[in-house]
Amino acid sequence: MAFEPKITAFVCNWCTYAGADLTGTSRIKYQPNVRVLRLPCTGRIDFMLLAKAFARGADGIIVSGCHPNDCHYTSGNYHARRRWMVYRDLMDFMGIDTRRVTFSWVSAAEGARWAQLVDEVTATVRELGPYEDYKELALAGVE
Amino acid sequence: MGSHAHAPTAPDTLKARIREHLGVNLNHCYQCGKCSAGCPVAEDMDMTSSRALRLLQLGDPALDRKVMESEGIWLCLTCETCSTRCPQEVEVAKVMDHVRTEALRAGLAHPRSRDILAFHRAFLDSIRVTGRLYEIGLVANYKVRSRHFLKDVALAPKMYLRGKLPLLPHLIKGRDAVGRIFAKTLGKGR
Amino acid sequence: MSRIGVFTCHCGENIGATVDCGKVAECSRSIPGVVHSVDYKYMCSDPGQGMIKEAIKEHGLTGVVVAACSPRMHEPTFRNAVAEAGLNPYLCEMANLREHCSWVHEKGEVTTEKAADLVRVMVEKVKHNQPLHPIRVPVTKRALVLGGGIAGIQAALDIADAGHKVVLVEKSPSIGGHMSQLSETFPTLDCSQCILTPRMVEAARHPNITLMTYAELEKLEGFIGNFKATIRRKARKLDEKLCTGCGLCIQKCPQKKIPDEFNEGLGQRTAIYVPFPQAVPNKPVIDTANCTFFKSGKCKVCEKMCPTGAIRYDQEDELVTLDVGALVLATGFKVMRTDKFPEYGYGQDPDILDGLQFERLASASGPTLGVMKRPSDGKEPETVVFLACSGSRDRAKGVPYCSKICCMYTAKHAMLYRHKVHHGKAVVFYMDIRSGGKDYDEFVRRAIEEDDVQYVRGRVSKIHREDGKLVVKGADTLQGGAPVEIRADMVVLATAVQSQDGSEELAQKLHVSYDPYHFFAESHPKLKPVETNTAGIFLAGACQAPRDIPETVAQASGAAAKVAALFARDELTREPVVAVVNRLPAPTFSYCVGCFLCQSACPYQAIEQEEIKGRDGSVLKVVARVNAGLCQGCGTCVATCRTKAIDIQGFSNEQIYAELMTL
Amino acid sequence: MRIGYYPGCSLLGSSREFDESVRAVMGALGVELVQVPDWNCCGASSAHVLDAALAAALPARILAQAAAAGLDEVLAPCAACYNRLVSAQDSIAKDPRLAKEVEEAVGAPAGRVKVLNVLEVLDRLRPEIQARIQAPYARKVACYYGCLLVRPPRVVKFDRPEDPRSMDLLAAAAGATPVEWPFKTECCGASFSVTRTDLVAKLSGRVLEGAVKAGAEAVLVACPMCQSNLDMRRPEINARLGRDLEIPVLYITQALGLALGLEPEKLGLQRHFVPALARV
Repeated sequence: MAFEPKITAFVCNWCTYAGADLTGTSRIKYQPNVRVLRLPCTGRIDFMLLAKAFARGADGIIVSGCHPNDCHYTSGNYHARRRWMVYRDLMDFMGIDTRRVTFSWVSAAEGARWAQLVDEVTATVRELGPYEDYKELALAGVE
Repeated sequence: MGSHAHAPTAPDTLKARIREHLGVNLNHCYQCGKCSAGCPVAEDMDMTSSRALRLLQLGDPALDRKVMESEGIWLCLTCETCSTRCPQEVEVAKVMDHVRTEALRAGLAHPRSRDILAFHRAFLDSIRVTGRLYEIGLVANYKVRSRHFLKDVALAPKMYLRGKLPLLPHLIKGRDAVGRIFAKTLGKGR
Repeated sequence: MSRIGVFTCHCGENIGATVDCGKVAECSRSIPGVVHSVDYKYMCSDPGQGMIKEAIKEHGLTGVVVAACSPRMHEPTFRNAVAEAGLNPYLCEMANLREHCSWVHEKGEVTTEKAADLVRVMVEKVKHNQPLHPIRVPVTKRALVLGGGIAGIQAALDIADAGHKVVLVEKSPSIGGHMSQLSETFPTLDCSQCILTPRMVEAARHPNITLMTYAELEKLEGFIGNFKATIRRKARKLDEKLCTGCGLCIQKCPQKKIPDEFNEGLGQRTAIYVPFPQAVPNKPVIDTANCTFFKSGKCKVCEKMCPTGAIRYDQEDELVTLDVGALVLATGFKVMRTDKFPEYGYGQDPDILDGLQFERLASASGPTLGVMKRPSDGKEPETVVFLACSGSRDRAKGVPYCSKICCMYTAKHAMLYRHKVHHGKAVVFYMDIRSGGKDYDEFVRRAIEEDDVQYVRGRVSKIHREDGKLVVKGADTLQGGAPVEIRADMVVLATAVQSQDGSEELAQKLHVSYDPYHFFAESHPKLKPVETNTAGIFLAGACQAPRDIPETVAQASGAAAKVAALFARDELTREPVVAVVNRLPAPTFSYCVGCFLCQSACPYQAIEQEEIKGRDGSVLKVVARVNAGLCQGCGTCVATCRTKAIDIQGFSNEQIYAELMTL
Repeated sequence: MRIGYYPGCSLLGSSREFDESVRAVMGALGVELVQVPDWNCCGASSAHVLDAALAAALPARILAQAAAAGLDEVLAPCAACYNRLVSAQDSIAKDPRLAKEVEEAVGAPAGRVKVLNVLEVLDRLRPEIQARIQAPYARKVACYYGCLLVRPPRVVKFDRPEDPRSMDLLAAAAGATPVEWPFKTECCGASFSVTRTDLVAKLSGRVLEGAVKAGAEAVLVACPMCQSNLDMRRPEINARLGRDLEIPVLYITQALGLALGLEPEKLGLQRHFVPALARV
């Protein structure tokens, strides 16, 4: 059975989740590999959860919310962007393959863009293959 | 937000081939007539660009034939005014170019296009042989093909006196390279 | 041990077509904690909701998962049903099998498997849901209407008539908007001023309406029922109470050559001016950019002339803050200028006008007092060409949409011209006539049949000046695209309706979403046309999309009805999705260590400091506390908190963690 | 400044004066022109009527030759050659199938060479021109761009497709007064000069009449096809209009050359049919 990457997506309710809803109402088809977790805002995402998602066997992660300046809560996405810049370097330092994590903005009007984002990430991760070596990383910490 | 389009255009029509080769979707044309309005030679055309696009977008081989047999498509100056001003960004000039090449290949070119084709073929003959245009060769070849032997006869001496008529052609070194280009493209007669 | 019911919906064919709902229901039955799992064709229908209610009672369910459409669609519906069965509504969650699965993936094993996954995620979340109760918040019963055109006036009047206070804010010196610039209106040809001015006066006099003209919204804080708006009242440079509107200053002002915005640049005005005779309020404003005094310190003629000494050169802008419960956006539209048309001469030729400019020419209060005189030399135009779809339905010009009102006002313009110049020739270049309103098409037919307006189906490719005439190069597609060349004296472009300048910045100030053309986005195109995604902010008129006057007035009344409904309750219930700082018995009292990082992260300043005192009154510890009234539930604080002392109801760490662990 | 130079076939024959004036002006402004080695004809308006691949392959060989000679910029004064070169680059970039076919035919990839028209190059030199003006070309001129210099805008991306400005600015720099007139980019009849001279007479006649009506004393051009239709076909134009237009038609480089004080013969002015220096 060909390798089908598992993608976990942390999305904000007001923009990207609504955008994904629009992808649905527009009947735009995209890869079924993604599982979406709805949060009030990207500001709500605790980036430690990304490591836990890899631990649970995710091969790729998407974090997406409102475009800068469009956040329903004014500044939630700014906090997320700042945390992302720091956390990406930390993940790099820890040896996590940051090519597997995509941080993006998808607005409530960008149904087509959500489909394109999912397809692109799925294709990239499929190329990178299953994320086996995360387990050594995790176990290395344990011994 | 309708569901996915299912019925692809019938393959053996100009509309489908234009879609495939030029990436131009004739469905975009909503017949506003702006291309015909701006076309410098529209008043002389039996088939204006907007009417041609209408017949082509219906995807019917009989109508394709009507367009290819028209005289109008041969009057096109390829001045790109139509493509420049089209509100739907249809590349009308490119479409007309393609229609002409297919009309030629299908042997449907209008009789009144004979002179125009004679000129273009004479032009290309000159390049294929020497690599560059040899104007005297072009005019002579054109006269033989078009039978208009007396055309611009009075002009030749005036041109020569003004040093605008070099007598000898200029043969470039890469003549065979140019010959190969002709063989690999025009020669294929697709 | 939790007793969870899973209810899988076919949604007719929408889910059933690509997801095997029976299989999903069957797989869900085996999830630990699930005691009841069924599927049904229409879960949101009465019988569907009935099934859920019975199941709750029969099986004593402690949690419900409805696997159907997006929670943004029917979460309230199912939570109400669950509440009616006696279970706390916040113990009900939805799995999005439609928009996020059945509609976007092909039929097959993988899609059904994904649907089952989505249900499992929600079941694990529900196990960690807590019973919650809506938060009660007071409602400030005053509305703020932005924009003083017909939309804003109508909304303000309706809200005021419903007995509530309204503040009507208008950017220009007078209310009236574009409608006050129109000559006559289709399809009845009644004079625009005659039907508008009474409404303007009514709005000015209404006891419940406070008028703030020459003012703009500076900032908006808070949320539905509890907004705080900061309005910048630009300095008029005169004291409105003293000014009687006598107009002496305007007559005597030496600066007389300033292009008049109200007349779209066709007329001229003085530096101290009133936009138009019937302006409301009829109080002038000093245009400091063109006033000699403000440019060179001399003049002061208006101060000398003013009988009541109302001129205040040193007057400054004033910031006013208002507590309001709701907002109606009625900021209107603008028309594309003629300089956006390279092929028609980049707007350089004075006799090529846009629709609004022609309105001013035709208007009795216009620069030519309604007499048809062309701007270049004042001569009466013998031949006038009108171009419908100028800039609209034009992908190359970035405006692919239809501006909806131009077919009607172009027919009106042609008709007005023919009525004023009996021997004149009117030609309209069009593509399709869109006249779908009541008596609309009859109106256009009248222009064609009775007033001999010549309609030519085709767009114009170029207009250029030659021998004093405007040569219009068009085509007639009904003659197979034959070129049509008309030598005209004047040309009117029915240019595209576009969003108002600065609408993007305003939308960002209000956190209201907008479309690619910067028109404000409605909450739902079919079912919520007058609401935005931001609760408490409503829409009226052309700021949402090109729209004619009847629809604008109808939408304004719709928005006003929404505001009145909101103000009908003294208290507002709000979703209990708010943050809570945990509390523990002594001696730790809370995991919160008082670093207050959360306080700086909170965009709503909803986090306060609370001193925990011992019996002797000494302060043992200072911890964070959330003001549930202000908190909007974004959760930024939760991710900021290092000791996990603060969490958010409905999206708690436990719930998110549980969801993640099922993937 | 050193720049590649692609004269094109007509600049060696019927439009020699354009080549002479370009060389003279560029020489006077200190620009070294390096001819593209062993260049071939670009196919002009005949190639693309008969075959799209040929129409792209001929320019592709020119670009390959230029790249091989290490030229990263090439001046193509003739508007038709300029248009063919830029369009070929554009269609090769956009259509991978055509690109492969062309590369196979030419035997080398089309070079990443930037193609410039004469107005672009002169525009860069405007300060030097203004500094070296000796005899301002003090006439009212109608700048005629023709259709190939500015169209199609999404491919050529030069100046404005309607009412362009660059030649007007150059004419002003040379001391002339450019007039506002409506036919700057209206087609002159292009390649129909031989086969449908009647059409050329009509279209070029309309252009010249527009220039005269706008009060111009000379028409400035930057395209050999336009120049020959407006100048060489003047008898046919006058016959159709029923009156004799004497207005001269000069290349922008000739007007600039005069303003820089270069002699008329060096600019090939004597080669015109309508006397170039006549005062109208």
